[in-house]
Amino acid sequence: MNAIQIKMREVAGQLLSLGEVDRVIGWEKGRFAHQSPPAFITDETKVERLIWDEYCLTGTAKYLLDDPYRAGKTGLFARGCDARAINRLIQDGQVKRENIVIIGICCTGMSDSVSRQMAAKCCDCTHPTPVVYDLMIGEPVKPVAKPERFKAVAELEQKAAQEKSEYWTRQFAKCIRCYACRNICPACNCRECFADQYRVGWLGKQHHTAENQVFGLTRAYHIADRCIECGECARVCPVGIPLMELNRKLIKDIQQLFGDYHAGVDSETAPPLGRYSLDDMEEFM
Amino acid sequence: MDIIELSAGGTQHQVEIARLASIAGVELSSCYQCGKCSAGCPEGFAMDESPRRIIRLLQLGLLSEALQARSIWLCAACDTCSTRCPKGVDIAALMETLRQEAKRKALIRDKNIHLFHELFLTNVKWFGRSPEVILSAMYNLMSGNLFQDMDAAAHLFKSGKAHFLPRRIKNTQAIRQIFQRCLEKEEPQ
Amino acid sequence: MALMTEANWEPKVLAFCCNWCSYSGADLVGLNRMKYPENVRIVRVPCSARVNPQFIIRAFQRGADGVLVAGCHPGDCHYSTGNYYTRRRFLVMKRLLEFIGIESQRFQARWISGAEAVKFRDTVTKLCEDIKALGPQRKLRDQK
Amino acid sequence: MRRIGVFICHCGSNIAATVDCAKVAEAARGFPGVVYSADYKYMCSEPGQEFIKAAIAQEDLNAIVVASCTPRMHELTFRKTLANGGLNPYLFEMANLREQCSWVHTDKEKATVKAIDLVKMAAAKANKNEELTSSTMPVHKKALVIGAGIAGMQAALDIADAGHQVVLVEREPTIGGKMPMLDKTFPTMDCSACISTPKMVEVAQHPNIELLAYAEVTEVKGFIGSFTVQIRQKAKYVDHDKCTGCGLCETKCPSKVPNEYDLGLGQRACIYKPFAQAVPNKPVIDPLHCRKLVDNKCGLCAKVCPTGAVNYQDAERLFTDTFGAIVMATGYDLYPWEEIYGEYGYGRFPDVITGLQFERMVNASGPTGGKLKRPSDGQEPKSVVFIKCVGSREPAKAKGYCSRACCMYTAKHAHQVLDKIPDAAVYVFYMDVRAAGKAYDEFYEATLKDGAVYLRGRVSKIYQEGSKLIVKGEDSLLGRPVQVTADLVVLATAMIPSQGSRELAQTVGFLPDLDGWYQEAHPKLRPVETPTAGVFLAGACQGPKDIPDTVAQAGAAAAKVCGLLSKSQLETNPMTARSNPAICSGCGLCVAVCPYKAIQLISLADRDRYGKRINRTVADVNHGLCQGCGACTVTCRSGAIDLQGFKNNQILEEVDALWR
Amino acid sequence: MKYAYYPGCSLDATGIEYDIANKLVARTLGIELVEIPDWNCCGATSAHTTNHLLALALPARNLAIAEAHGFEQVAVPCAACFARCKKTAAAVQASPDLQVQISEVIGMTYAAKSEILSYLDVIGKKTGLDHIKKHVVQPLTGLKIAAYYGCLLVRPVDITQSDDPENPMVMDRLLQVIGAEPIAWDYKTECCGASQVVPVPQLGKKLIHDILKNAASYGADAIATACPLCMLNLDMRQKQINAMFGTQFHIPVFHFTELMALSFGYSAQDFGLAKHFESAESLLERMIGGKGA
Repeated sequence: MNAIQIKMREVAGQLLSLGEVDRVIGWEKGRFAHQSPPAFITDETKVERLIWDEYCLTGTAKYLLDDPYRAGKTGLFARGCDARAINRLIQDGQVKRENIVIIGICCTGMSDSVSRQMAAKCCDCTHPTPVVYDLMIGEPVKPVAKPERFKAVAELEQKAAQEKSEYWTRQFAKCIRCYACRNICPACNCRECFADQYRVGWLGKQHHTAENQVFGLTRAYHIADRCIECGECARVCPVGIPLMELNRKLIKDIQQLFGDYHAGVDSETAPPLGRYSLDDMEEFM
Repeated sequence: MDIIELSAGGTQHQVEIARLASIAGVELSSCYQCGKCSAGCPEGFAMDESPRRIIRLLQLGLLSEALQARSIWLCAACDTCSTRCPKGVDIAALMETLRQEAKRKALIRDKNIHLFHELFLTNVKWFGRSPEVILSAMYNLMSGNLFQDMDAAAHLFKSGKAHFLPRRIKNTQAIRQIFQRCLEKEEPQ
Repeated sequence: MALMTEANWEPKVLAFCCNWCSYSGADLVGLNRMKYPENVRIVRVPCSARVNPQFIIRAFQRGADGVLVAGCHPGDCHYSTGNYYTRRRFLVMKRLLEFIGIESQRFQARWISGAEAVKFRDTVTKLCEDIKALGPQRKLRDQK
Repeated sequence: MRRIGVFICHCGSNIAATVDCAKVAEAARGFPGVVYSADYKYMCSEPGQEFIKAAIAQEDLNAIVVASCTPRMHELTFRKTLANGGLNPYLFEMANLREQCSWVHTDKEKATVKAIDLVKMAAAKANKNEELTSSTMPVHKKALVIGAGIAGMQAALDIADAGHQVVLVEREPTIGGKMPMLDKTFPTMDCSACISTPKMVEVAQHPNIELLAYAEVTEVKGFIGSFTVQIRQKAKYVDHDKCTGCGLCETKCPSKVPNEYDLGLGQRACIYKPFAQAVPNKPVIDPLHCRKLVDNKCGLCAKVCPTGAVNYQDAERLFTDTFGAIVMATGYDLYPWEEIYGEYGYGRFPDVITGLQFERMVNASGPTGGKLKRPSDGQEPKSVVFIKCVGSREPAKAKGYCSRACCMYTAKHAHQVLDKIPDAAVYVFYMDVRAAGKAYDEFYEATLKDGAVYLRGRVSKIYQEGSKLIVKGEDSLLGRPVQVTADLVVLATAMIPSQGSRELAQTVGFLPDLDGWYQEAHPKLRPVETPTAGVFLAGACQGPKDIPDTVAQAGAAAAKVCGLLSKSQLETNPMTARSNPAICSGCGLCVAVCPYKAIQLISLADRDRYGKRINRTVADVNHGLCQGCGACTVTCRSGAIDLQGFKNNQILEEVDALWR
Repeated sequence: MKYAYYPGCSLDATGIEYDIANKLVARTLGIELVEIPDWNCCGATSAHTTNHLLALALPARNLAIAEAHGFEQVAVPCAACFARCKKTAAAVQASPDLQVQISEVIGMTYAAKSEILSYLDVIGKKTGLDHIKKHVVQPLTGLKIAAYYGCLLVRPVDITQSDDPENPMVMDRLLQVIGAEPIAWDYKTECCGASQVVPVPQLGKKLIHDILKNAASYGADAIATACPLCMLNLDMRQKQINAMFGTQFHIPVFHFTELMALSFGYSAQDFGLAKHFESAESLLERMIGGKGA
């Protein structure tokens, strides 16, 4: 029973018993040892279900959208990525800061449920300590610059057009359009996703590589300047499409083109594609 | 002055004129005959056809008149006209191209100028350099004005500005090769 | 459409032109009777900021061999700030398209004012020539 | 069910010459939704429009596609036709077969294939077009005229006479512009001051005109019907209410500086009126040279001023007002020939002057009291050379266009020299004499009769020899180089847009052309309007012209403004953005990109998925402010906000149609 | 700074004093001039009058030799050679297949990489005026000089990269630095006819007469040139022109480097002032107290 887990239960119990919040979202042990799915606890007596181990991989923030107009506050256990996700939802007007009690946890990285090694998304994590919280468990750590996380993107960029095309065609050929990537992504908070709309002409419903690619590219472009690099989309993709490579390509370009911007680190600065500067780089003269 | 029949056989010249104009990099139609080139030409006063009229002749397809004008020989290639032309027409390049074409067609309108340049090049071909004394001596001899610039000869030799013996370069073979390769493409019509 | 054999294949290039500048620049090309290849199809939009980068992905997927997005010069936009957003959006989308393997010449964005007929003609002509050289665009295409 | 009628226009032979219209019409019959197609010689003509109305009735059409010229030309015409035919004017689409197909291609077979594609695109969009109705927006019955030269004054007077309020802004201390600087005007040689100063006074006294001299427009927001404009009036340091214009201060001011109005030929004090008949006829203080303002000495003018009007602490004033229409009348400047004409001496020779400097000298109220003098030694010139097209018709290093007025004013100058100095010799180096106005050529003939020697050829070089100027040219009619020894050389320099006009265009929100002249909406059909609705052009700001054309254009612009201001409501463009609350998640990203601040988030009463009553935020578009640019539609990921008339599905249909 | 030095045929004969003065000034200012070994004639007017390719090939050989010896910059004192070398370099840079053709014709590879500068540019632009000012020992105060550039140094502008085709100031600024008084006259860039005066003497001499007349009308004590052929025409033919036009011109003509040598304190004997036709003794006597004579 590690210290964080004890603290989690204690805090959750207090919050629930005092009626500060009427539900708490954390993690609990799943059926298998390598599974710690999210836990939704409303009764202070059930706080023992809360656990903190190396498999608390799932993001907690997006579950706030299940019932956005719910009365009462929600206690949310938030690691570094979840805190940025909360900022994302606040900035997109989907949740109100005052409805959440954020219990920050200084995360030290989770393990991949298959390889049992440090999960890819955690190796690349730059903000392990939550950037927004009401109370904090664990020792805060300064954000870490990790330029090597763009290495895969840089390598792919050098390849010839034909090679790049084959690579992505092969990846998107696997896509089964389960939309897990969209469902888990905190930046994907539209009421009705373009992929679900009928006869607008964005996307064919046919399930073949070309339409898959249009879906993948369109979604990547939608979250280009809002992706918080939580890495969940790539993790949850049942067929293992390297979606984070697409997102990182866009993030790298946006940082190079419009200056250093980390989505979700604060809820004030607007995403770069929603604003402009008179001396933006000029390539179209 | 006989009437110029513009439509007769004009086209044949047009093709030839277009070729010459493209060698000189000149768009004949952009010249609106403003005369600024003729006005500024240092040799203009001595020309039978001012630079503007040479272009006018070409615009109207009168290639032979242009090639027989003395102007294209008098042109000193000083580029005043091309620099000042309001339409950016490179008249100097056109004059040069016409002069080369006239030489090719053996239309020598000024014997002395032709003679001077031929002698100059012959010297360069053999010595690799241009020996000024030999050049002026040969020119005076062959042009018939034996005593031209003789007044300056004494001082030139006394002050060492002239010497009889021509300075020859070592690799004259390379120079002859250049002449041979450049002029062999040249089949005089 | 007649079956296009490789030899007489004619590319089809889509051009999104903003109504105030590049569309009227295209008209001016016509007014001056200048010529450019027949492969271009122009879609009129009120402002280059109306062109959603998703239209480009969609165009390539439906069969476009090349796409041009043309707008007013920054500072001249009829809606004052429209093309500032266009510039950012297509600086990013241009790189994304190259990243997934679409040759860089196939997608062009250009600022063309209502008076720059020559620039419009030259941009479009060069675009068609480049694409003729590249051959048909088969990436992102439905696997028919 | 969509029943589309497709009409292919021949446009005489403009389209039919390179596009097989019958074949296109025939192919159009096969497009989805098309139930009728035909081709006709002139769709935009009266019979053409009747043809459409008849087809609507007979074939029960509910959408129309016209494949003809650019929609920028006749979209409005055909929309009216649909309205007259009982159809909503927005169930309509055009295919541009002329400017973007027949005129730009030569191969008929390929052009026809392209034409079919263009019609297929238009039909696909027409399939999705929806009925739209325009609403109205208010028109502020007030006009702003920028620039108070003859163009601005005339426009302001005409608008004011029609009963509308006008604000006339002029950045110089006096109105009048270039015209009062001149001595005589062609072709009637009546005195320029006599016909311009009365107009200046009329403007100053007109009840409907508020004159803001010494002021500049700094910011323009909004659009036709309601432009909110900020005007900055520079500090005058003289209270024009107290000042009686007695001019005592001007006589006492010790520091003299070159008078810009006299183009360096005359001097003025630091508290000055540019010229005697200036309007407003009260001085301003030049802050850069006045000793009091620069290093706090002197102060003589304040001492002598009988009404105590001088105020050294005066500050600039800001005005803000709302206008229904704006007229640009910013005029022209002369090309800075000294910067590029090395062959004429780069301005080193004092006796080489411009036409305006000549005008200032021969002007009775000018620095030389109407006497023509050589700036170098003040002598009366006996031999005067005029050179035309200096900087004009010269794409290599200056301007490619013809400046239109120089042929006539140079003929006038020649006439004036021969008139004032009987034994003078006058030479005019020219390339052409363009005297196309009424009584213009007769005027030129008269100048020839006076004895002006016209030499056909451009001058290649001017140089000094002793006190004379040697002018080298060629008389290309004779074909011989010629040379003139001149006492005075007057250059007819090119006209260029007035300084700062490009920045002003960006402030007001329309485009200059490549040379910087203001771009008219259509050179033939809409010469006094700009593509930006509500902004009109008058005078030389639109391109070089002389006074008769300028006054005519000013009247035309005024007529257009009166047409606009006579309405109290303006039909708005219905093609604005509209947000669908069902899809909108209230993220607010669209609010930030709207240039007109037309979108705000509002609270919407709704029920959540469990049926509970809730209030959620959604975007809402103010159709009065929205100008239909569509920037918001791209920031909206879910496509909740869409642009009517250019909806996502409509544009995507056009894209798909090409490869269906 | 190290330059490949291409003297040209004139500096080997009628322009010998120009060559001497150039080297003297170079030594004083610490500029290293290395003569291009076995250089050949650039063909001047005669080549480009006869054949386009020949006119490019002759200068190309010299430039190719300079490039082979690793020179990045070539100093060319004669205006005619300068113009021909510049045209060749520009033509070769503009078209790769001409580069191949020229290399074939001259039997060496010529890549047109090195920068070609007139000697006036080397001194007036590259060396810097304050560096020159340091060496001025005996400023030529009071000497009113007409700086004559001729045509090939300044036109065509895009080839010669001259500062101004109508009113260049490089030499004027140089003359100011060495204490002289350059005058603003009008025939700065009018052509002197160059070799034209040999086959068509009346025409050539008219041109030279006009230049002298304009300089005289501005009260020039002397004329400075930066081209051996202009020097020859203006200096050697003043007597012929006085005879032909009945004028009394006796205007000493200098190479600009000779004036610089004087200002650096050298005396006339140290360089070829005595070789001039129009003697400058009386002028120098008056100006700098006989030290220079």
